[in-house]
Amino acid sequence: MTEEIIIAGFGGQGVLSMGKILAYSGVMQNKEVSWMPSYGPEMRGGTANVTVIISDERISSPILNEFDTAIILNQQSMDKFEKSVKKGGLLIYDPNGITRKPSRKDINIYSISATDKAGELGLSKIFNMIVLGGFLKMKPLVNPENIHKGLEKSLPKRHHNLIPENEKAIELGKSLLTPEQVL
Amino acid sequence: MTEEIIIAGFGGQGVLSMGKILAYSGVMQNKEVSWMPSYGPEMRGGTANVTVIISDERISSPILNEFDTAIILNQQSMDKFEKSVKKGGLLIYDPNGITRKPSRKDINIYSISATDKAGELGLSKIFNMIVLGGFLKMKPLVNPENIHKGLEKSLPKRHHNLIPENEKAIELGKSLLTPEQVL
Amino acid sequence: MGELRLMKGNEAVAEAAIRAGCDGYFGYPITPQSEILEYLMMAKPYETTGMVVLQAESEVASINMLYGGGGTGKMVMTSSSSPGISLMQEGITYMAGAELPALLVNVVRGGPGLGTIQPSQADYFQAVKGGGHGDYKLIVLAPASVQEMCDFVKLGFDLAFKYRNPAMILSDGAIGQMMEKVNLFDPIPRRTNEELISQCPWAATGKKKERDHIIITSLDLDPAGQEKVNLKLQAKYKQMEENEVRFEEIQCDDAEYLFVAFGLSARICQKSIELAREKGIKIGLFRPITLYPFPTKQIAALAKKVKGMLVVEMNAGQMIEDVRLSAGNQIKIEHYGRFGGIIPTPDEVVRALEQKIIGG
Amino acid sequence: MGELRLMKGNEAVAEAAIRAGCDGYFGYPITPQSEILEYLMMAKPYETTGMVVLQAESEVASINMLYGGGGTGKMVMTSSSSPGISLMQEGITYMAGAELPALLVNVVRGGPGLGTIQPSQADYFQAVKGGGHGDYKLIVLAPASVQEMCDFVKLGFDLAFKYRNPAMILSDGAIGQMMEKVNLFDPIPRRTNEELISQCPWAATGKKKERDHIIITSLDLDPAGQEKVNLKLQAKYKQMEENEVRFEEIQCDDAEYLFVAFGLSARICQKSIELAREKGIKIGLFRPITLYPFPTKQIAALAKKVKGMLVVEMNAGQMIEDVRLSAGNQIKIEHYGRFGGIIPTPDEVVRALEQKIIGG
Amino acid sequence: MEEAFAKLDIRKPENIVYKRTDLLVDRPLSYCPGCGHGVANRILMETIEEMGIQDKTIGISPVGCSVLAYDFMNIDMLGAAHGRAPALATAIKRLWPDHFVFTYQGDGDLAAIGTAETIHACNRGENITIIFINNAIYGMTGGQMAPTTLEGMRTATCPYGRDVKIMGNPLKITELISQLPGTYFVTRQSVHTPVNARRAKKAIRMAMENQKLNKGVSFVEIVSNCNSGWKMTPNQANKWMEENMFPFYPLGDLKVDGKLVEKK
Amino acid sequence: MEEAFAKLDIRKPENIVYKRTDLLVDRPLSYCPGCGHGVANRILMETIEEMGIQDKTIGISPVGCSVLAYDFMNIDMLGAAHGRAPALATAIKRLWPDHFVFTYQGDGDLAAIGTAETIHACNRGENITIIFINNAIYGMTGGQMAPTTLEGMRTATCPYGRDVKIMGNPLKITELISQLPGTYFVTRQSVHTPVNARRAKKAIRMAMENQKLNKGVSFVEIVSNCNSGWKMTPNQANKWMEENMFPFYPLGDLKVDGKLVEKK
Amino acid sequence: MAKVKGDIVINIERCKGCEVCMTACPFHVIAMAKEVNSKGYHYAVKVNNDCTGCTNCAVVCPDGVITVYRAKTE
Amino acid sequence: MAKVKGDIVINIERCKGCEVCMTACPFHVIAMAKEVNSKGYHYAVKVNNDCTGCTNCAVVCPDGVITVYRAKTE
Ligand SMILES: Cc1ncc(C[n+]2csc(CCOP(=O)(O)OP(=O)(O)O)c2C)c(N)n1
Ligand SMILES: Cc1ncc(C[n+]2csc(CCOP(=O)(O)OP(=O)(O)O)c2C)c(N)n1
Ligand code: SF4
Ligand code: SF4
Ligand code: SF4
Ligand code: SF4
Ligand code: SF4
Ligand code: SF4
Ligand SMILES: [Mg+2]
Ligand SMILES: [Mg+2]
Repeated sequence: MTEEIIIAGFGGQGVLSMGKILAYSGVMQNKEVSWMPSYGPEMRGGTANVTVIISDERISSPILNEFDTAIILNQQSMDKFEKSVKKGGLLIYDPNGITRKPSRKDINIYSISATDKAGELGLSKIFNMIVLGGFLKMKPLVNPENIHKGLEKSLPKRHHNLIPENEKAIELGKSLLTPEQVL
Repeated sequence: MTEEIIIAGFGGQGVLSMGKILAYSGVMQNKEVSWMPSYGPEMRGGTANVTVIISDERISSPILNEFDTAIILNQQSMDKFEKSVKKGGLLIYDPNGITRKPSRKDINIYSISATDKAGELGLSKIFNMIVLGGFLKMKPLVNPENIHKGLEKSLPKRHHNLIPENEKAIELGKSLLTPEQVL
Repeated sequence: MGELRLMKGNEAVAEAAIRAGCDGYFGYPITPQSEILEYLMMAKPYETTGMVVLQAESEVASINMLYGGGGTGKMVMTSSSSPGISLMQEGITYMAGAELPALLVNVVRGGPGLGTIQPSQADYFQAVKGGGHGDYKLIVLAPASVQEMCDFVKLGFDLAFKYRNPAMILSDGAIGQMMEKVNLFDPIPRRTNEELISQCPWAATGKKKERDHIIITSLDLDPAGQEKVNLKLQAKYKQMEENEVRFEEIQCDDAEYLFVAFGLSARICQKSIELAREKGIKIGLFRPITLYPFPTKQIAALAKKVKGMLVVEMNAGQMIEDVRLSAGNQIKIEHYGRFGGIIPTPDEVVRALEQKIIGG
Repeated sequence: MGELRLMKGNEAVAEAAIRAGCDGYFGYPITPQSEILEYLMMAKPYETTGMVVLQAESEVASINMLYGGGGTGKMVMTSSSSPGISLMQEGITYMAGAELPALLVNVVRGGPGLGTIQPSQADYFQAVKGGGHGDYKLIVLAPASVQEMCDFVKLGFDLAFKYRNPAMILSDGAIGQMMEKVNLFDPIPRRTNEELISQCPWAATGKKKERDHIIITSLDLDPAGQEKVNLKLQAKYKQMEENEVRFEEIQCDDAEYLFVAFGLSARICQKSIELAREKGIKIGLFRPITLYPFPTKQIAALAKKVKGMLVVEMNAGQMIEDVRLSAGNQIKIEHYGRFGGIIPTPDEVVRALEQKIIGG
Repeated sequence: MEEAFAKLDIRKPENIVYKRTDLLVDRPLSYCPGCGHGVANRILMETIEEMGIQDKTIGISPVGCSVLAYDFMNIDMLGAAHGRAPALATAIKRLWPDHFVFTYQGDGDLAAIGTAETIHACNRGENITIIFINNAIYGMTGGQMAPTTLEGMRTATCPYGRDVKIMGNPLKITELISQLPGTYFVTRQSVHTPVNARRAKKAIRMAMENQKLNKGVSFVEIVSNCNSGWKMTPNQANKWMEENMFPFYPLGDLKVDGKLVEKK
Repeated sequence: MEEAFAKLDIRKPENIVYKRTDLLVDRPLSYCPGCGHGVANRILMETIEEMGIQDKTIGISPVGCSVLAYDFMNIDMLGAAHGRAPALATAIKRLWPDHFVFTYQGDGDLAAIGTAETIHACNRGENITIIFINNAIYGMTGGQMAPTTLEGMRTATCPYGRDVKIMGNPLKITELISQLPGTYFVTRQSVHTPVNARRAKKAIRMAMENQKLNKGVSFVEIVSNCNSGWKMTPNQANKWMEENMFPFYPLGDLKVDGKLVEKK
Repeated sequence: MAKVKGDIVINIERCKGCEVCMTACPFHVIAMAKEVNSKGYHYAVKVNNDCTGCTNCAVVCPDGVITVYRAKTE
Repeated sequence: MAKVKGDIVINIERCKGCEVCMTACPFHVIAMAKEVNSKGYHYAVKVNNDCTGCTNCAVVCPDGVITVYRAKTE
């Protein structure tokens, strides 16, 4: 099993940490993982993206030109990464701020209204966990126990009290996921 | 015609400037010349030597391992350069300070007591011109007129009044040269 | 045994330094490697192992601090990225000339000049041919994973002390910034001063009665002496060439073609192999791990077996010279490069293979 | 026309700079090239041509003064010797990246490190492969006589401005210190600011109404932009390789063997040819004058005609890599080197030829 | 909401009393929201515009957050290597003596890696203007300790606060260079309030006027916030700056007309 | 001639009151006749001998005429790159905190190319001793202008005399670094007369003692002759030094026990 | 009596919502919008007509996005 | 009355003839030899017996070639 994922959005959306929690959970589940962020000035107020690979085998390239899954959180990222999803792959997006919906016919497309929901519930800090939940619903690569451990490892100790909330957000995300095109 | 010369002695003996006057005279006589000094810390109170080449043709290497003529002004230089004279070549030395006379049998050897004579006449500043005279007697590569021009070019203007004295020293040197071994 | 963590390459370097028993880190911030100093400052090893960590006033100061520390036998390191490493060239050749051990980490970014902060491999020449003046060599290790970022710190120190020669980890911004699983080796205690003195009798540690005073220098005003120094260095380099070549061969057994690539490029080529083999192209990867000493013999041997090699580098063609010098000109050897911070994708590498080697 | 003088190589560089219409010299003393700055300070060209002469606080400052001057279109130069040039590497790659013209003179001494002050050719790699980071090239001229020390100042400036690229004269302590006859070219007046502005529209000279403001930089934070910069540089280098290769062939017509040597080594080899030909060995000399761009094609052609080549260098084997890359591995190509300030003598070169190429 | 108050009829060209100078290129600045660099860039350009010397000015931007200043300032500019701006300025001014030359540098650039170039350009009395943005941190590279970082202040490379025993004291480079005979005008300003910004602009004007008169180095320090690096909002940062930076780096002139200003 | 006066019977080991220290290696020094470097080398070694710290001292020689000091000083030493001795010393002292570390540097080394390293080591208050030989010239390379060359003084690179308008003012680096909180003891001495040499030695002793007490930088400037570079005999040079150097570089302590000495 | 009246225009697309102008305005003319611009910043807005055209806000705006008008009115 | 008497020994092979000691001696004990040593220097010599062993000469000798003796004599 190898799952190659791109997560892309605005700098402030917690893209990198979502990838990190996913990657750490993978480690806990005894998988090989790689987490490759975009870095540098493009991050200052701009977009951010991270490639996460989770695999049973040694990972070859941490840098990829196509992905099993793309998690897309703003329009720029949609423009950039929709085309990079493998045929038959998965695209999950948050419709908030999306002006042009995905148009590919050869991939599975799901939307998740995480921004709206998070705003509603005053949970914007863990908006990214809702999205992660949506992804995990489709690709249950790691089990809840290891996600818990992953959260423990990736959050600083002083934030460990927030783990239950994070887990709840993940569960919420699972329920929010809406199929738009299923092949 | 190509004449390859090494002049070697103590730092203070005017070795480099003797070479320079010779070289400049060569230029005046429309010859190709090269003047290659030893430089650097070995000069600080130590020995100095210069390779002068005067030729009718383009000069190949400015650095040589054997010479047509060696002009030797102290014992260290004798030890170093006696062996570098070409078979049948010329060695001129000032016996002052020489503890071991040249012993080669296959070269022409002349001595010139320039130090003593210069001391006698209070001319130690132009001791090196006496030696040059000795050399020019054996190898009249440049004519007096061009030596005059060479002196003009190589001495700073404020010392041009000393040129006649220098020329006299050269003439003196010619008369001081003493054959020790002529093949 | 060991400890498993998910870490950035830069963090792995810092943690490995502490665990390797490093005595001192001296460095100056520069993207994309500032996390190394930041991690160390956060970890405060001076309160645990006693390791000194100092932010220097510049890269020139950093490398000369290394010269000082290395000259006293201490296990010292610095890290920087391309422009900072260029500033260190005088210090580096001094250290090589004085035969001092130290570890340098270059997390390469796109050049030339200020360039860009994205990853690059364009400092190969500088690292292996000598960016400084004179005839000298660095031991150059090219990690391709975060695990190797960790492991090569220890290996780099080992080789640096074995040969009394500066060693360099030639990494890049991507490997520095990416996170992977790392199995951290168990901490090795820092040597005591007594251990150091007995292990490094050449080091300036204060003159003891029973021995002559020690002089650390790269100067010999007498050229004959300086030539001897050089001959000694050349003999040492020959030793390294015989004993320290490291490389990795992936799917070379049945290969008709080869990728030759180091570091991040080698990782990308692994994916390209998957893609190419799906197309039925029998291709393998030869990855030099030590860029100096270069795996010359191994490449020469492979050149007799394969039809062509594509050298993939994130530069305009640097390692390819060493590949060609090793392989001779009997088979086709071409270069595929992206530069200035652009990373080639696995599929474009396959296309380049088809165009330049198989088709061409 | 011209003026005949007996001069040191260093003095010839200084005098040629004034005559070439150089606008500014910025440098720091170091043996064996301090005469360049000293000559200029004695000549006071600031009172005649208006040329600026400044002793900088360091080589790092010097090269960055060149960056400033070059960036405004002025004809600027510096000189130093090996350790000083190592310190300039960051500045050099910045200038190459920003495409600035300037002339650098390296009067090479023995390395590595502080080394010795005697002549050497061990900075070949640094000069031609890039001592600084990133993919860039300097135009590198290797004079073999005092006359060329003079002439290459003008040539260096011409090429530097033609290609907007730093040019380097790679000389050595012997050529810097020795005196030969020089035919000095007639002085060329310094360009007026108006001439400069019209000839160098790319230079930062103060924003005029009719044009955009000008930016001199080697930075592009966007890697795609930085890759474009690199592609442009590579295209320029290709141009240089096609148009600017310079070399000298001596007695190559009937040669069965060749010396390949540059600078001082080439002069020594000329004498060695005399000695070898006396022994009946048919040998010639190929002398690369531009070390970059390297005369690759010419050597490849000669490799088809001769039985072997001895590359003679005052280093441990540097240019030989470019010779081998040019000639391939069909004929015997060996290296003879002395280092650390030692100059090979003509007769030992002949012996090396007999042992390594003819006998070997 | 805006609309409710937007309809005043005085919005006519003849009533404009403040407008972005044309010497700032019409594009967004790359600085973080509320960063003092933006104001400093602007008042410098305003000064050059007011003096009418755009065509005779050559600027030098450093490596630091203002690395892209050359993109914003509508004059001919060079981007220097980290710390070396004064060396560039030295050469340029000597080669173009009737041009105006300024450097614009951060505290890491000017007081760490560039110390030698700063001191020697000042000591030679190069006839240039140095604008020195002291935000007590390396903004560009993510907030590491600078030579001017205050004692106890936290940065990425002194996460537990600057410990002067290990890291040395904050360096008062401006006081130092004011001791050199080559400096003619040395002042410390800020740009975080209207009053201060106006004063800073006057100082820059004086610094540029001095060049006309061949007076040597004019050095304008601007104590500024790096709200990103300090991890505060811009207004918090400005307040923190007043409370913590100004006591250590007091505002005011240090040297005027070549004479040190007596400390009260 | 010697013999006539040589036969006094007090030439016995027990009557020796002055003898070359064993901490100078038994070989000729490479300095020119009459050069102050020789005295400075010797009194430094005498101090280390008297303190009994040979086995705990690590010295750093620069690039300059004293580049070979490591050949003469019978202690463990490192030859630094030009200007970088303070960087070496910083690392060595931090890695060997109970050792004594000194640098020995010329004016070109310390005040030109090494300015940044000097200022920052002093500012960090590294617990080291810096011996600074100010001979107002680059002796080693053949007598070029140094940062400390006096106005009007001739050198190989200012053959018509230092013109401060072009070349800047002589740099009083010692005054500068005395301003830094990291320096604890800063003094200016000379070694050209017995009195001065003895005083200079005391200063060096104090500088080394300060290390024991962890006081930060002790900085001993020695104004010295470079008779070769100045093109004078040694005695002429010493006289010229008194007449020309001392007025500009006045002897005496600048900072004692961390406090600036008031100027009279 | 002639009264001085001021007005400002904010280039809201260029505003980065730093709030520095808000602090600087002596007459509380400026507040921050609830809405964000296309860069995601809560931009500055004019919230009353008390502006005197003193230019304080413009002088401290790091992004130079405020234009100030002033006129005498009756 | 006890009188202090001094004496010096100069390592003439190491002397570089700089004359600094000569200037420093309050009792004119030192002069320069006409002869040169093997390095070519006119070395320092003792020319009278007035030495008090004050060590001045030794203290300023750059080459550290002077040894000084001192003893009380009657
Ligand atoms: C030789 C070199 N070293 C380090 C860097 C990395 N670097 C870029 S900016 C900077 C410091 C910026 O701080 P400062 O000068 O204070 O400017 P600010 O960003 O705070 O305005 C550093 C260390 C570099 N580009 N080049
Ligand atoms: C990087 C570098 N630049 C220049 C030199 C040449 N150099 C050697 S010593 C020296 C200056 C010596 O002057 P100073 O420090 O005053 O010492 P002094 O000889 O006067 O005692 C210089 C410029 C060098 N060795 N390395
Ligand atoms: S990082 Fe700091 S200095 Fe840089 S732009 Fe942001 S606030 Fe300004
Ligand atoms: S050159 Fe000057 S400083 Fe150097 S040893 Fe000679 S007198 Fe002393
Ligand atoms: S011009 Fe003055 S009164 Fe008007 S909004 Fe700005 S600060 Fe307020
Ligand atoms: S100061 Fe400028 S950028 Fe900041 S909120 Fe006000 S208008 Fe916007
Ligand atoms: S010890 Fe004193 S009295 Fe004796 S020779 Fe020396 S200086 Fe003169
Ligand atoms: S001071 Fe020393 S070296 Fe100089 S003359 Fe006297 S004994 Fe000789
Ligand atoms: Mg800053
Ligand atoms: Mg000096």
